[in-house]
Amino acid sequence: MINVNKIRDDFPMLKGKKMQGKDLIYFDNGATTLKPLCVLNAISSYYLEYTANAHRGDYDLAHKVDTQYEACRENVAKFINANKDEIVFTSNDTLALNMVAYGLGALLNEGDEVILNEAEHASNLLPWMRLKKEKGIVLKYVPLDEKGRVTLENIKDVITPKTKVISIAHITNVLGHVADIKSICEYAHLQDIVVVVDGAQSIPHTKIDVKELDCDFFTFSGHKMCGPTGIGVLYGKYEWLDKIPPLILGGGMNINYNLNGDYSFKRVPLKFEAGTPLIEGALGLSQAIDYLFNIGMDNIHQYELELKKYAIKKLKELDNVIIYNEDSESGIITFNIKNVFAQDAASFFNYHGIAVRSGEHCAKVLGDYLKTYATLRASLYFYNTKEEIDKFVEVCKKGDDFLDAYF
Amino acid sequence: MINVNKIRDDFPMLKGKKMQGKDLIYFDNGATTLKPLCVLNAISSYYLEYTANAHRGDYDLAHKVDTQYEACRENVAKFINANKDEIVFTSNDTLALNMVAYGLGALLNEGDEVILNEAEHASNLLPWMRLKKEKGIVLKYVPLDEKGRVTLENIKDVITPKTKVISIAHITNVLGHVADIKSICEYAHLQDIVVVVDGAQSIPHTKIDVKELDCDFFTFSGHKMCGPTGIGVLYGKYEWLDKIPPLILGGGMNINYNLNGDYSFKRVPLKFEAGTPLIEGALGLSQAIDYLFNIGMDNIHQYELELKKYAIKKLKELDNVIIYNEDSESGIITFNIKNVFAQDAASFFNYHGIAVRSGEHCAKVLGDYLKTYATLRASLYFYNTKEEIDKFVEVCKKGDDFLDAYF
Amino acid sequence: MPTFNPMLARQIIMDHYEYPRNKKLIDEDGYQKIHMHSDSCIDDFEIQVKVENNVIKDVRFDGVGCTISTASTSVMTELLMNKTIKEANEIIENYFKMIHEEPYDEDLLEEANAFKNTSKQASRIRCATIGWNGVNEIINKVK
Amino acid sequence: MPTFNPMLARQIIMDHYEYPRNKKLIDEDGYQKIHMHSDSCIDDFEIQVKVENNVIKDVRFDGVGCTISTASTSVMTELLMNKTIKEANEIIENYFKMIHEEPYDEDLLEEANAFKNTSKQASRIRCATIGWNGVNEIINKVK
Ligand SMILES: Cc1ncc(COP(=O)(O)O)c(C=O)c1O
Ligand SMILES: Cc1ncc(COP(=O)(O)O)c(C=O)c1O
Repeated sequence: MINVNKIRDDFPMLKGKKMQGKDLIYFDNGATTLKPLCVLNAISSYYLEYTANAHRGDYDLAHKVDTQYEACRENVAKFINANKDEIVFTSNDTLALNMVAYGLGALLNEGDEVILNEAEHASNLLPWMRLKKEKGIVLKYVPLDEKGRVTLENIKDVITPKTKVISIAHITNVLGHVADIKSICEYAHLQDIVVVVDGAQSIPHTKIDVKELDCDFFTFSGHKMCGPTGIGVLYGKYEWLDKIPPLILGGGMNINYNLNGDYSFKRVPLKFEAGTPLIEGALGLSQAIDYLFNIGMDNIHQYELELKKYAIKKLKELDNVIIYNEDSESGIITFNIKNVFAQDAASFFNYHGIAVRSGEHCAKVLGDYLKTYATLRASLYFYNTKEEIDKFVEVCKKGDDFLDAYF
Repeated sequence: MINVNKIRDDFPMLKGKKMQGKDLIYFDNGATTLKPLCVLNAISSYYLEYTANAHRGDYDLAHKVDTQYEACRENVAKFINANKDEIVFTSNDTLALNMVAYGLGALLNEGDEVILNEAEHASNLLPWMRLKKEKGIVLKYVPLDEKGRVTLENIKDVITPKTKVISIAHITNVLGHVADIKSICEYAHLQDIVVVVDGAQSIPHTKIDVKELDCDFFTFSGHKMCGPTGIGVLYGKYEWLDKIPPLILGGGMNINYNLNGDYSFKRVPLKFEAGTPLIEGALGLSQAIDYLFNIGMDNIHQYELELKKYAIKKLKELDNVIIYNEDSESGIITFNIKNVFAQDAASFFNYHGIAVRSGEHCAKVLGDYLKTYATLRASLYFYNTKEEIDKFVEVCKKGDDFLDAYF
Repeated sequence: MPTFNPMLARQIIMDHYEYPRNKKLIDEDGYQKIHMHSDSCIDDFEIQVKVENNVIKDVRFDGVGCTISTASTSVMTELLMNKTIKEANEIIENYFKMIHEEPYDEDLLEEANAFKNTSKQASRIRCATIGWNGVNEIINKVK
Repeated sequence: MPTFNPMLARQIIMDHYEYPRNKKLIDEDGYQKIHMHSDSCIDDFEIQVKVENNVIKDVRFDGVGCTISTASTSVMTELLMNKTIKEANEIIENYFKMIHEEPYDEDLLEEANAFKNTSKQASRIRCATIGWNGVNEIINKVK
């Protein structure tokens, strides 16, 4: 069970922080989450106790940094039930997805098919679109069902003998629908199709076990799960990481090279980590993982669903709110205030101290599907409360007065 | 002038920190530098005062983060005399160099020549070596002079009508030689050759004015200049940044795209910043820049040269030390203890609390040139002192007893 | 409009949002066009300007945006119509001053005074200026 | 070697560094080979092992490394020569225990006891184990 008052005490941003003079209500957790103090403390320790470069020292300080950095890798691995050498640190989910697309791209041939869908984030579309341009890969889009979901049945419809990759969000960022990754992998693997899972919106909110999902790649960002910005993770099955070439080359990832231009790479995962990494970010992420683990991912998930159910019930009592994803199984509420442009509404929420996001949510093609230019997204996390939702609903009610924000 | 005692007070790692029970003497500044407390405070402010995502909010908190992030960009621009939109944030120097090589690579044709040299860091070699493999670019290496330097005269010898790019370190990381970038650019531009400058080892130690140097690209890492790890900078002249395609695609850098796979990018520099950036790292870097600026880059440079001169003079009095770069104009001292393998010596220094680096220094090909398997590198910074050098010289003297480290 | 009147300002904004003026592009010679897309929000407009003998003969726009961006652009089209480049520049300059809370000449801005308070919602400053920036770029060929 | 004798240990290390044993590869059938390169330091060795009927008939190496890596590999080659795989594994296991400061059987390690203190220089642990890891990988086909 979640003791939300105790939890809120861990977050400096939830202690009396104001916005437009009102108590901050942070409902933009899909964009980034707030961070508990312990994460900052983990970062600070790098500055106060053991500053040095990782991987490259012959002195105790560097050795300690190296050891700690690798311990973070191990902690990430444990958190998603992977092996340590299957964890690559990247700078964010976007880079991780670019690495996968580049790496698999090197193994694909003209005419090979990659399956995407319209609900994906730009970071899981553009790298594949480039492959289409550069290598003549064919992109297929799974038709979404009437609720905006990707289903295994619909995936089956677009699979052909040329299908080589399915790349899909575990939980979509606009509507928050959960894809059944396990079944998708099971089916895909029968025909040797690689499954890439964008976990940016799932790992902060649900328990991830990559062995159980059996996906080939799984990517995410630290900053959406109470961790620092600037750090992300690429998980890949060892044999896949071993097979694909790295996107970024340079110091730290090569064994040797000569002037003739021959080079060889270190073993997985180091071959993907060129240059000095975000050391303090790894420490922060590892601490965030401990924090989430201690609360319990199942508790987090359950509490968020409860919050969402509560919010939906109250919002449905209003007649000026359109909800686009009533029954998606995550803490994302996508909605509009009738006759109020999303951006105007967002400013009105801001005026009341509430952070929600308006916009195309980096999934611009979805406009065609939702039949609206823009939506609002309130995305909840385990430190949000029913009281915050009550205030939020009150503001929704007054939506027509949105110009109040300026007067 | 440098008031080194006052300065040391700003660095938590210099306040009584021990290594192997002795006062830490940190001479591995070429790998990464220590950080003043103010940099940690700048980072903390993101955690304590305004956590949100940049670029994507419709509420005050996000707007503030956005504004601060862009102010950091402006501060970096001012520091190197560039325009704000010529500054791209990356995760390190290595990524910046990869971006340049990828971007220029798209404009190069088979047979076009890129000029490199053997003293470059792996991060400025491997991305070009890949272009050789993938696009048939020809790599030419400037012969180093007898001291291991790249000179304009030697560059002229390898320039041909097919030369399109010169990529070169401003200060090399193994020997610390300074290249005359201004003259190189002047000459190169007469024949429309693009000059890429790896500034990783120069910007921490000398004043950089990209307009005066007139280089087309200039790259560096924050962590080598008192800033956080995980953040680097790619400076490019606007017209070049405008011309080259981005290496990483995804959220935040596109204007729009459609299912047909067409996409368009935001203007420079945003088109290079896919995904959520290292926000707190930008804040930290900006603070580091203020810190360095206040001390004065000319003061820093002069003080380091003075330290080096002092060290060289004392080392030359010993007969068991080989110095490889006596007169390079930077704080890097590359040396060996006679008859002691570099790694053994490094452990011996560690045993005495001194952090120096042994190894091939990520410039493995240099081995051929220095005629030794490995060297030691002591790299100084403005917070180092003559007393530290005295202790260091004492340890050099006792180098033969290196096994003491184990007993 | 001598002193700022919130009531009136609200009416102006809503009126221009619901019935935007000159919101239709024209396919005719003599127009310069610019596409304005915000980096960080939804606003997406095309602006068209026809200049003859240093006079703005026509200003038009089309696209999608919030109340503030639509209304501020609409108000602008009326205000700049038939002004000389010099007059237009003065108006634009004063508008930007107002938006950024600097002293400015109210009399020049007429209905545009309604956007005086935009900075209360800092994220909307880009909305209140998107159309204005577009025209500014066209008539002054700035980038 | 009953109890650890620093004086003797130093001598053993220096002797094996200056006159490494079995430091020459052989081009002959029946050898398995592995290339050991440290991720973070200079050590770079080739290790060769010949196993016949579950007995290590020969162990050789060549390459570049520091005192600790060279001497520890040299000592190992002598220690494992003509041992059965089972005996060798027991020795290797005890060596790793010693290196990681766990209880171990001194008697099995003979001259290798000289490396007991390696953990005082934590970065050198990889040096003191690089050759041992190589043989371990070969004889146990581990990865
Ligand atoms: C000259 C030079 N270039 C590039 C790099 C790579 O920097 P980073 O590891 O921060 O990407 C370094 C640092 O080791 C360097 O000294
Ligand atoms: C589903 C999904 N994928 C990818 C991303 C990109 O994450 P990042 O910006 O951290 O790279 C996001 C976050 O906006 C997301 O929600």
